[in-house]
Amino acid sequence: MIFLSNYIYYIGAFGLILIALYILLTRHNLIKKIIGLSILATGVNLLIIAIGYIKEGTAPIFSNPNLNPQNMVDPVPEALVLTAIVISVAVLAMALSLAIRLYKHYRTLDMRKIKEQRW
Amino acid sequence: MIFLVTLTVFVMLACAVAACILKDLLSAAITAGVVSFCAAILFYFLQAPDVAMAEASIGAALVTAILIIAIRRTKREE
Amino acid sequence: MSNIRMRNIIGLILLFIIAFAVILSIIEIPFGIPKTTVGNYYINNGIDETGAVNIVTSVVLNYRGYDTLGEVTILLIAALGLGAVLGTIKRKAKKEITPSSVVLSTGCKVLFPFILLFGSYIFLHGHLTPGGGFQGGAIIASGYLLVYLGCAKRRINQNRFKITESLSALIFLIVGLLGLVFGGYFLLNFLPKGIPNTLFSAGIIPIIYIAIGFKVGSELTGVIDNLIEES
Amino acid sequence: MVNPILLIAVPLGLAFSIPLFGFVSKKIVKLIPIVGMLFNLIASLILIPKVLNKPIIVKLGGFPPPFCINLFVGPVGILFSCLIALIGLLVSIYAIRYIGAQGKQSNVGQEERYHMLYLLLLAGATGVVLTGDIFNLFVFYEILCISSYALVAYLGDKPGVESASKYLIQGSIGSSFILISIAFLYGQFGTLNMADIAQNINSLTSVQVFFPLILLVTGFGIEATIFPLNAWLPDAHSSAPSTISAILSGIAIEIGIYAIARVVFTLFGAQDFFLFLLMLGLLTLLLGELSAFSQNNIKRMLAYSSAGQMGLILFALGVGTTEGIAGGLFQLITHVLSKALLFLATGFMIYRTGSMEITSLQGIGRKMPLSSLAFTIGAFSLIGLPPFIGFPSKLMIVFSVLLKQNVLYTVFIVIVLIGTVIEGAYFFKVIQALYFKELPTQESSDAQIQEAPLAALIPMVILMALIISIGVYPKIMTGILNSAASEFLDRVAYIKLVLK
Repeated sequence: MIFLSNYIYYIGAFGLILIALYILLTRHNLIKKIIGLSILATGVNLLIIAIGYIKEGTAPIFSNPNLNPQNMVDPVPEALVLTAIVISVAVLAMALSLAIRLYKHYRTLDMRKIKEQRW
Repeated sequence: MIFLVTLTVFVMLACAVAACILKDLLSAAITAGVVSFCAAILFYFLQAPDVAMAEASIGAALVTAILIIAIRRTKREE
Repeated sequence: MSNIRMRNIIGLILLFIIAFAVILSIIEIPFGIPKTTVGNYYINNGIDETGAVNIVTSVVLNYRGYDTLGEVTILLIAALGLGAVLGTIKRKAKKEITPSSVVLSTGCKVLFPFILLFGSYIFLHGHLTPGGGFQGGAIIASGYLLVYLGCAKRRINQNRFKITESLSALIFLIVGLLGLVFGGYFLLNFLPKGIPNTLFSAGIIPIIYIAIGFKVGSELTGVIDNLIEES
Repeated sequence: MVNPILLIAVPLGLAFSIPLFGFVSKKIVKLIPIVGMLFNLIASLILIPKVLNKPIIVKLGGFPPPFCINLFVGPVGILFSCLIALIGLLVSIYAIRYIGAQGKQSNVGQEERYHMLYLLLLAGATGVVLTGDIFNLFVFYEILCISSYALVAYLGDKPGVESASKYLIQGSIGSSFILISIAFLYGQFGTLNMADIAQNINSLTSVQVFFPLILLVTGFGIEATIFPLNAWLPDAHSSAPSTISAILSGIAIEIGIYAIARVVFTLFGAQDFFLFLLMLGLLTLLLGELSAFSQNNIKRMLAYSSAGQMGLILFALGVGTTEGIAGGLFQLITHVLSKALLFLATGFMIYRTGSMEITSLQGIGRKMPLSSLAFTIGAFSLIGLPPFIGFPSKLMIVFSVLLKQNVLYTVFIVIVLIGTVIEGAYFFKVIQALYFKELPTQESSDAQIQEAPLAALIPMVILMALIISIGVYPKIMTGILNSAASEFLDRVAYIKLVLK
């Protein structure tokens, strides 16, 4: 139980990162790869937030003045993750537009079959 | 509390595995959306409400939507 | 077939190496105990220095506002790149669109202003409550998505959105440059901070968040519009 | 006195306002990148003497350094920002005619988008080299990467979209690695300021340092085209429009090298890592040059040659002495100027003949004398022949290695020279085709092949002049190169300057 309460978030984040990397390495469909990228970004974000967490902490918002500043979770990882989420959605939108264009040209999204360019 | 967190994490990992295995891209996109949504819940548990909102509105809703639009304009099977 | 099997196995081996590496380095970062970081400084001095009650907002827009400028730029690049890649596809002649039922289209039209209102609330109160320009903008964009799905005929005016995009980005930049003019630092919070926990407080933060809200909303709507077009 | 933040703010602001200018007049849009880069070039040149005297620390938001993002405008930063502005300016002058010529697209907004993305790419590159914060470096690096994905696919044709999607997948995995590494660093030190991290990095064991370092080098290595990570390079560089190839080859991959150097030298101060860097460089050099040798497509040949040159620069950085790093940076300047010139020269050749095969360029030396001369000078300079800029830079690398007085290093330098010989072989193959082969006579399109327009020739002439003048008088660079090298090596001074 103590193990779980200490490591469950890390396990979740690493699980996502590893599954996403597995998708990216072994699947050939471009849309599948893009889904992998989305999961990868989620995993990394979860990892960053988990690093900044404090047990029994509160969100870093002084909604009432009685909150104890010593007990607040770290705001910096949250700021970083906000940035990272927006970056990942930008990359995904870009990748999906490329996928649509690629399908228009080749009528397939299998990256093994799309290899006009070699050597 | 720890039980809830563990449950969410395992649902999230199961959905990620499903997104890896499923041949139907539409289902894979939906499961990826569930992964994002579970992550949003975890962010809430981790006392990061700002990030939870961003992940739910951007990661779970918009990304899934544009994935589905893109799948509709290409091919549904892998 | 064996080729694919080989690839999977190589992938797994690579994954194990990465996992091993990552676990070795993370094991030293304990979970859930307070660490002495710059975060403590922000929590202790955030309200005095920026006037925002939501410390995350003060970090995003004031201490690390320069990152946010880059982030806004990235979203602009994605919208532009999407337009550049898809823009050269020839538009097909209008396809027959099955009109949606009255209940659906009316429901969408009724809900749409409320979604916009909710989005604006989120980015106006970014310095007081969780949320901010990005979340609010995304909610606004999802409102437009609803209209796209519900009432098939509605289309946005591309030019108006383009102007909104560039104007709001310029406002962000100009507010930053005004700080340079008045105080010698880019993105300096030069306006009066006001009383914390009221709507009109935190100096430049609400202004920037409004600009970001408009920008993110219009950009994500533009992305959806470009993707959904002619399909 | 110019505030260095303007080097980033002005291009960004101009890029944001391009759609507004577009409503006024379509003609102005082309000139805006020129205005932005001209400003950047002049401002950087003004800043040089001041920066050489003492690096400028810019605090953003007006908070003391570890708590805010700070810009560190040192000799390295100002050197890179000058190069970026120079190449950006010349290529945007070239693009006035070239992008119009490429345009068969129906959409009016397309050209506007090109100029915006182009300007944002350059702003991102400038942001990367000036920042002193690791996460900010990541954000601007992403600006650079995402705009290059978009620009590679800009024409929307088959090869462009294909290579852009491969580039995007690989680049995004690299970015995630960088982000994971930043998460570790933040977890360990609770700060993102590079000087602050550098100050505390010695408190970690080597195992803990190793993995963040490897993840960072892998992530940036994808952009810097280190050997096992450069599969995207030839496709992306050859299928983009020539102006974009020039920018990608001349700026984007150099930014990858800069990031690796910054991480290895300043952030980690990893002395033991230098030899590894050197080996990677040698491997990249040999494989790049060998692959370039076997190409028939001229743009792919130039792309592989870029990989080889990056290997050489990495090799020189891996030597780890002041002379070595200065030589590496000098070689980097050589590569930026020469490779930009080569891509610009081939741009209109390919456009006029309609083919990228080397055989179809036969005899063009008579039809397009100035472009061919530009190609020849660029090639000679990359090979390292006097009196061009490549000669002193390669000489500097060789001397720095010989100063080590180590048998192992002497073997390395022999390998580098073998690489140079291969380089010479394939460039001479092209030059021979340009001048000493007859044009295939049955072609009816003879009349169409004519010299590139004036707007395209001006940048080439300026680049040729720079290549020759620095080659004749290399002393002009010694001051800035030496202080740049000592900025990389002297971590204590860096930390002191930022944290006071």
